[in-house]
Amino acid sequence: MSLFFAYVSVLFALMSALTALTASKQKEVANLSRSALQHWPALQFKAENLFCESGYAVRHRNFLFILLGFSGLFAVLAGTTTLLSGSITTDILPLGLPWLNWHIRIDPLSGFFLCVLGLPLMAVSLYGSGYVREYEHGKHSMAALGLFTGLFVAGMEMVLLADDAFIFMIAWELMSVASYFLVVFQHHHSANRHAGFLYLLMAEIGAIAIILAFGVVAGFGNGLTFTAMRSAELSATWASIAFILGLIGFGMKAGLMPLHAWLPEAHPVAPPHISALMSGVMLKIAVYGFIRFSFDLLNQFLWQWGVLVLILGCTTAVLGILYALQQTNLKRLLAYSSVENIGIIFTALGLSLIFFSSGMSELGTLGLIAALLHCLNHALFKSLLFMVAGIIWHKIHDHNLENLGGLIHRMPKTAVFFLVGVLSISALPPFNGFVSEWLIFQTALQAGSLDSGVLRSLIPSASAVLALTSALAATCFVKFYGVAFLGLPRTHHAAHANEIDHQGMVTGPAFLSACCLLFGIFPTPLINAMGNLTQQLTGFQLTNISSLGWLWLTPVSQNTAAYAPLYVLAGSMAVGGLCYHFLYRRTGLNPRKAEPWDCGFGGLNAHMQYTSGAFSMPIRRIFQPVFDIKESLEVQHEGPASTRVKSIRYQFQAPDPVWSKLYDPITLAVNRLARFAGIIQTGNIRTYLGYSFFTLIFLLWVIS
Amino acid sequence: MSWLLAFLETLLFIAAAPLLAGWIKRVKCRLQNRKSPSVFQPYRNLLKLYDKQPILPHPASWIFPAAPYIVFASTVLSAAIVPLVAVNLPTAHIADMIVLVGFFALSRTFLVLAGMDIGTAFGGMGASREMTISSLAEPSMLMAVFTLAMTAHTTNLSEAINYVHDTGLVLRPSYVFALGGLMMVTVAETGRVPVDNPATHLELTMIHEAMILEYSGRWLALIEWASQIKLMLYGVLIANIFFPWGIAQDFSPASLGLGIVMIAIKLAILAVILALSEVVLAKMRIFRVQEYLSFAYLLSVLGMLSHIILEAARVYR
Amino acid sequence: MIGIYLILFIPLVGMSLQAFYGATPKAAIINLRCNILSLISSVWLAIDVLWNGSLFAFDRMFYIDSFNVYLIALTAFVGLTTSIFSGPYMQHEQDSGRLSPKRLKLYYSMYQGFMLAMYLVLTTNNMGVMWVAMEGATLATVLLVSLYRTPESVEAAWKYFILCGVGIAQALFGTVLLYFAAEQKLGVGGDALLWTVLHENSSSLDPAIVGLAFVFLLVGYGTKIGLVPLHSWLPDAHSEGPTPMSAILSGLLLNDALYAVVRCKMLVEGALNNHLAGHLMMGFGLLSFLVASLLLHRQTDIKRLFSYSSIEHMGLMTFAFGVGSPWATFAALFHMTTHSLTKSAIFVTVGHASQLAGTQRIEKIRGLILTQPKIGWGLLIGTVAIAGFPPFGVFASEFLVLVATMHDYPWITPLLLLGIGLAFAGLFRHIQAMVYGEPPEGQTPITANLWPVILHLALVLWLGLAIPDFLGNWFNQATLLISGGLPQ
Amino acid sequence: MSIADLNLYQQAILLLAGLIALTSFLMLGQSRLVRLVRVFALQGFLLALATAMAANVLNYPHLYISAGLNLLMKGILIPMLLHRLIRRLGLHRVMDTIEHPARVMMGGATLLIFSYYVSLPVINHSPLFTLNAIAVSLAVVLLGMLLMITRKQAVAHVVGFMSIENGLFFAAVVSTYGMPMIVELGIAFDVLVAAVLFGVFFFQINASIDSLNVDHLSKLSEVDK
Repeated sequence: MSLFFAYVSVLFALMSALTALTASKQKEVANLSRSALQHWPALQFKAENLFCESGYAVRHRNFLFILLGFSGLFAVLAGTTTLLSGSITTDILPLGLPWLNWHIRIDPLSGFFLCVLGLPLMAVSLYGSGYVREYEHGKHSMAALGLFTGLFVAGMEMVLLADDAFIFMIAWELMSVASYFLVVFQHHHSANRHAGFLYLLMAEIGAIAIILAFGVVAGFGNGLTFTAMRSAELSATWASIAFILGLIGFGMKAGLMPLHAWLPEAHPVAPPHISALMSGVMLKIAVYGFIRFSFDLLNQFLWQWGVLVLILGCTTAVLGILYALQQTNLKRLLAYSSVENIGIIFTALGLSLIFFSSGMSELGTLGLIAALLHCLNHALFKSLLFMVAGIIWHKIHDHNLENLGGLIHRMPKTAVFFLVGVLSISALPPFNGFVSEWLIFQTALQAGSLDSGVLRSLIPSASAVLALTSALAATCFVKFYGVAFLGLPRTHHAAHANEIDHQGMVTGPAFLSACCLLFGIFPTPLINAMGNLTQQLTGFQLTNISSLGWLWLTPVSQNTAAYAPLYVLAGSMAVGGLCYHFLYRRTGLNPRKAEPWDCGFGGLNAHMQYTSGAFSMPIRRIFQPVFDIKESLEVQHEGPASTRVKSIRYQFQAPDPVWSKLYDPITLAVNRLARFAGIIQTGNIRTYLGYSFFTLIFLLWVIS
Repeated sequence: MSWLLAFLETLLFIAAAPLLAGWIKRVKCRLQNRKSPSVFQPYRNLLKLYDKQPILPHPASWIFPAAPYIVFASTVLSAAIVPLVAVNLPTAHIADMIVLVGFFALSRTFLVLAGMDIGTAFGGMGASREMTISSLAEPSMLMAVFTLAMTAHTTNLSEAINYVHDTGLVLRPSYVFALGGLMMVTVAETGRVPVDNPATHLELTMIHEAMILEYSGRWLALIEWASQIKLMLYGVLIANIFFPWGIAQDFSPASLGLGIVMIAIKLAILAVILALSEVVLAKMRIFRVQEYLSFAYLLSVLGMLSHIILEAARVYR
Repeated sequence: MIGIYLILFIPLVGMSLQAFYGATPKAAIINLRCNILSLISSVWLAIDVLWNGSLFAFDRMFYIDSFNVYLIALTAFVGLTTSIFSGPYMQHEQDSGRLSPKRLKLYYSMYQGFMLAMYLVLTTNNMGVMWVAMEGATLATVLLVSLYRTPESVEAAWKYFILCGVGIAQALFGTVLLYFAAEQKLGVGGDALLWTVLHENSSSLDPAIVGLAFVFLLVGYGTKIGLVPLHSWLPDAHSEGPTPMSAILSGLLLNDALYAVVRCKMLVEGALNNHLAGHLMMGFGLLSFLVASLLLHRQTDIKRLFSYSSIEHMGLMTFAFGVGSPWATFAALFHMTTHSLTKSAIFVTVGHASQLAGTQRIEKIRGLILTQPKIGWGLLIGTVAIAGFPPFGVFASEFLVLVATMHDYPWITPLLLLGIGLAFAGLFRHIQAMVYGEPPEGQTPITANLWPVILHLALVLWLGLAIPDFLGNWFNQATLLISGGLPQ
Repeated sequence: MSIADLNLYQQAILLLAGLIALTSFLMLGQSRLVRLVRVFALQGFLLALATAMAANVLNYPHLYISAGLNLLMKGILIPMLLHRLIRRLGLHRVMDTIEHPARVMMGGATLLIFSYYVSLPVINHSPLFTLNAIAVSLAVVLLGMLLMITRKQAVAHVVGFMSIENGLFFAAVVSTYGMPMIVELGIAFDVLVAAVLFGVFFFQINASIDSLNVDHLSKLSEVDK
């Protein structure tokens, strides 16, 4: 049943891709429908005004996104039915190599990630049709945008359904190529082209690493299907080689620290509804790949793997958020925060690997559930944040944080959605971000029961780094919200922005904000639903997760830790309501509008506010060695002996140091190597004859 | 019945907070041989502010008037969770220490947003410094919680207190370090002297005050009250976790009475220590706070390591 | 049986017809019809082989088995689609004054001569005749390379002629040695050079002589494949010759040379018990794969760029045949098909792109997608396909080669990883600059018939997603023949 | 199998093999094109003679045809063609001196020894007495290639190419009883077409760089552009 839903969702995505091709072909479609429907005049009449000239573009665009929405809906349906029933259905499609047809399988793990894919996809489909109007009169073809969006979604869904290495890789790279074309959609900017090239190059190298990882496991198993791979017995060294290759491949796609350089380049340049999908969902597909490979296919765990993943996760998290803090471009900030959240997810996975390797499967399962929950939460609030960034661009056409300000007065609805997004990503209690981060801390806190002293000291320091990350995340997003939405508008555009008129662009973010709040308040039913997943994947189920009733969350046991989100919300609402009632009713004094006090200075203007650079200056000073900051101050003097200062211009850049330490040296080495190899093509025929002659002599010498 | 008792305890908690602030003020003035205002002066300030008409600055959005209520609500809720007089109250199961840190983060976030809402330089400066200090303080806070969780095998406050109470007076080096770390973090979080001067309005030095510069009337009262509750919260945390003796284990009136008396004495002693430190130390430059907090972090890490090396006594299998 | 004669007879007739009507506009149509007829006869031949297995003809002078039948069909198909493309292309070249009618006649007659030589190489059973056909193919194409009479094209043609001449001479020496080794065992008589005879009793041949012969054959035909130390003629010949010719040269002639080497390897495999032949081919293949992918970064001429990409892919195929396991062999056979389809499609778009931009220099070709979307997207998707991205066919073969090498020679896989990454980077950094961006002013779309490109890419896409079963069991039979085992 | 107990004809063939190797060496040293073509014609003539002798010794009639064909092609037709071309292009006075002839000669000698060393396993396996001539034929091929590498004139390259063909033909005659007829004809036809094409190319090269010096033909180079 669930496999049927999954197939329908993939078909909807492909249909939306194909119908996109008819974007600019209104006349052909019209007379095609006219000729096809002669016998049914009623239908013909209906088709006539459907495909008539005027509203064709708008209807076509909405139809595309409705198809995508249905694809998301069916994905969620497929996911929930598999999760709840815990059933595993497999199928073989007659495509692929003669002896290796496509094996399809849907199990609770892929079901869960289908939900992670479906929810944001539904929101994006509502939002997208509104936003895409912006590209209507641009010079880039809408057909390409629609086609590759459909392929991108279909690719992601097929990755989740793949059950052998061949179809997995096809779907995986279809996803990469389709998203490459979306990143390079507005290819008249050179930044887009550069980002696209880097993105596809790293996707290619990552994919090859994954193929090699599958190759190792398939080498010991007796085939390329996942079932054959599961039965492969690998020696510890070969399993570690496969694991490291898998970590490189999937880590590159997810954005782990040294291999993340493409993410802050590619996400900002893609259209916002696409970067919402890329950031929210595609990174989770990479996490799904990693979990499928290391938890499902390699059926052995070594603690060294867990420590490696833990350290990588922590460094990614803390460096990701530190770089996010220094960004002034909205979408680059969100892209870096995706790197940070991926770091958090991999930290949780590292913890669970450590626990599994030392035999404590109960805690390992808790760590895994924490990681999966954080995947879902991040997919929700990151898509929400990207969509709001898209709205800001749509209204103000400016991504620079320094030029915004005071948007809350002119865009109240967007401000509320963004506030919900900010509160959930900063992991504050009533929202979903807090639940998953709290679970990760609970897993870390159980480190005491490990027996190796090294791990028992490593895990607390890692979780201290995590605490620092979540605090810095709160700083970063409070700065984002404060500078963008509060205070006085810093530019003319910001001053004259107006609220979103398109219905879809409001319902999309609203749906996601509701999901964030809902999963924040009722996490226990969600975790119970994941019971089948962990039972099937690791053989364990969190039994006493709801020992105090479904309103409470007690991960390990009743008295180690408990959290009742509903009580928290109800309590704070009650106290707030009581205070408001007593204070307001009793005095009856409603507030008087006046000039802000500002210690008596008065005469406020927008330039006196704290800019985003100023806000993050203390952090930049404290964590100085981590960045390579380029600051420049130009002061123009004038007047006698140039004493008076005419204008001061302060320039500040925080490039990602990974470029100067890792990527530039590699490109330099490749160019030097290529120049060295170029020498053999001298152009002189006698040297070429010499090559052939000496090869012959050398081979003859080798032979005899 | 236990729910009623929990409610009453929370009310007691809220009511006693200004008293603690007044008591600290009195001890400080006495140390600086100044004549101190009466211990109940904070109550009078709050009452006076309630009757004043609040001023709403022009550029403020809905966040400005809503922030005080959210800050006050989350602080009151965290007060409900921390066991003041008795343990095993039903509210103690609503959340554990990490959720407590989450509440503090929630209230701090809304305070910062309110500070930036007006668009004045001071609001932004206060917000930026507050967030920086709190993000540096959080790792050491969590490390202290970690040390506790490792020994008591729980992060639930009342369970931890029960554990420490039942094992009697055991001199644990990890607890000593954790206590030191927690005290330094308390000073940073509640904005006391070495990190931030609560009393001053000198533009360049204030952090907490800068954010609530624009508040007036009942909003200012709520925020002042919330910060006093927060100060008392930290005091109660330190007192009950590290010195839980005398806390009521059951709900009999006798043990409750003893509990109240013991907690009052402990808080008074802590207030004297805090006042002493405020009088002796001067406010540090903002970029010296980072060494201060890294020292706090070092203490907590030492606490955790000493637990693993010295106390765990786990023999290698 | 008749299919073989037909497939050889039609190009012969075509060549003679073109000799008379070559200059007239009818020449393109004749060329098209000849290719259609040869495609039909090759399909007929294929069905013939499909039903009753491999067959002989003309007292065992010609021999068709599962290995070369699909290559013949592929040659005929690519020959047809390229002739569709070359009609308007050559017309455009003639109108723009770069070609005189007399040279057009030479072009069309040599086109059919070239097809004849390739069919002969594929169908013949006699190693000597195979050598003669290969030499014939070189002679036919050498005049085509210098068609435009520019100094560069003359220089390229001269180098192509001398280098391939010397290379092929070494192959003749190898054939002589092979014939000598066979004659010792099988006695005097015409059939000592027949491949089938040699293959049956290859185990009884004297290993020393056969090893020596294989070295000469590998160096000889290796020059024609373009393996690295011997590759220098290939970029010049491809970039200076007319585009249809380089499409066929790149798509088909390299395959035939590799076909010849694999035929020799099958003989040698029987004679020598050690893996000498396989290791030699792996060495050459890997060297050319890495060096070519490095050289991609330095190219400034678009056709030279894709000729290096051909060298790189031929290197990968030689390496795969060298590995010799069923998976690798299946992958190499499959790669031959998909590579020729994709590469000829790319050369068609490259031809139109250079006509559109008026030059072959990469930095002067800009904004293709915006001026003529069909050409721009064709080139982009072709490059994505050749770079080895699924769902196109090239990915499937690269996937199998990687898995096979990881299974047999795991320490080589990092080199393969490096090579594929370098090749992709080298190719894409040029293509991306050409396809995207603002078009230079005055760039007007040209009349381009892109049906061959769409047809080829659709075929490669279909092959990538699902290999049809008749093609699938051809590959399996050929793999069984070459590597002695079925991939499972 | 010493030379003494071979009959007269067989000794003659081995002598001719030695002479052919000598002609290859001579060609290496020539600096004038006209004399180079004459030595090549001599080599062709000697080759035809050796083939005829072999046909007589192995009493294998169809070798006579290929000997005649070879004489016609390599002995007369191609040298005449080359002479006419040299005179038409006015190259008969051009001096194509080699930079250091001594080193080239030493190279030639080592090549001869190397080819003998390589073809050792082939020789001591077979009864056919003419087999040790294989080493000579391999040497002729390698010397032909060396000639092409060391010379700058395109005509010299053609002569080198043709002498490689001679070496191959000699190998075929010596090691086997001559290639099957169809292959012989094919090879002869290819060599003829190649010769004609060389002529065509000479004129094209002369038209494009108005000299036949090969070093001027290096526009298509990619070195550190």
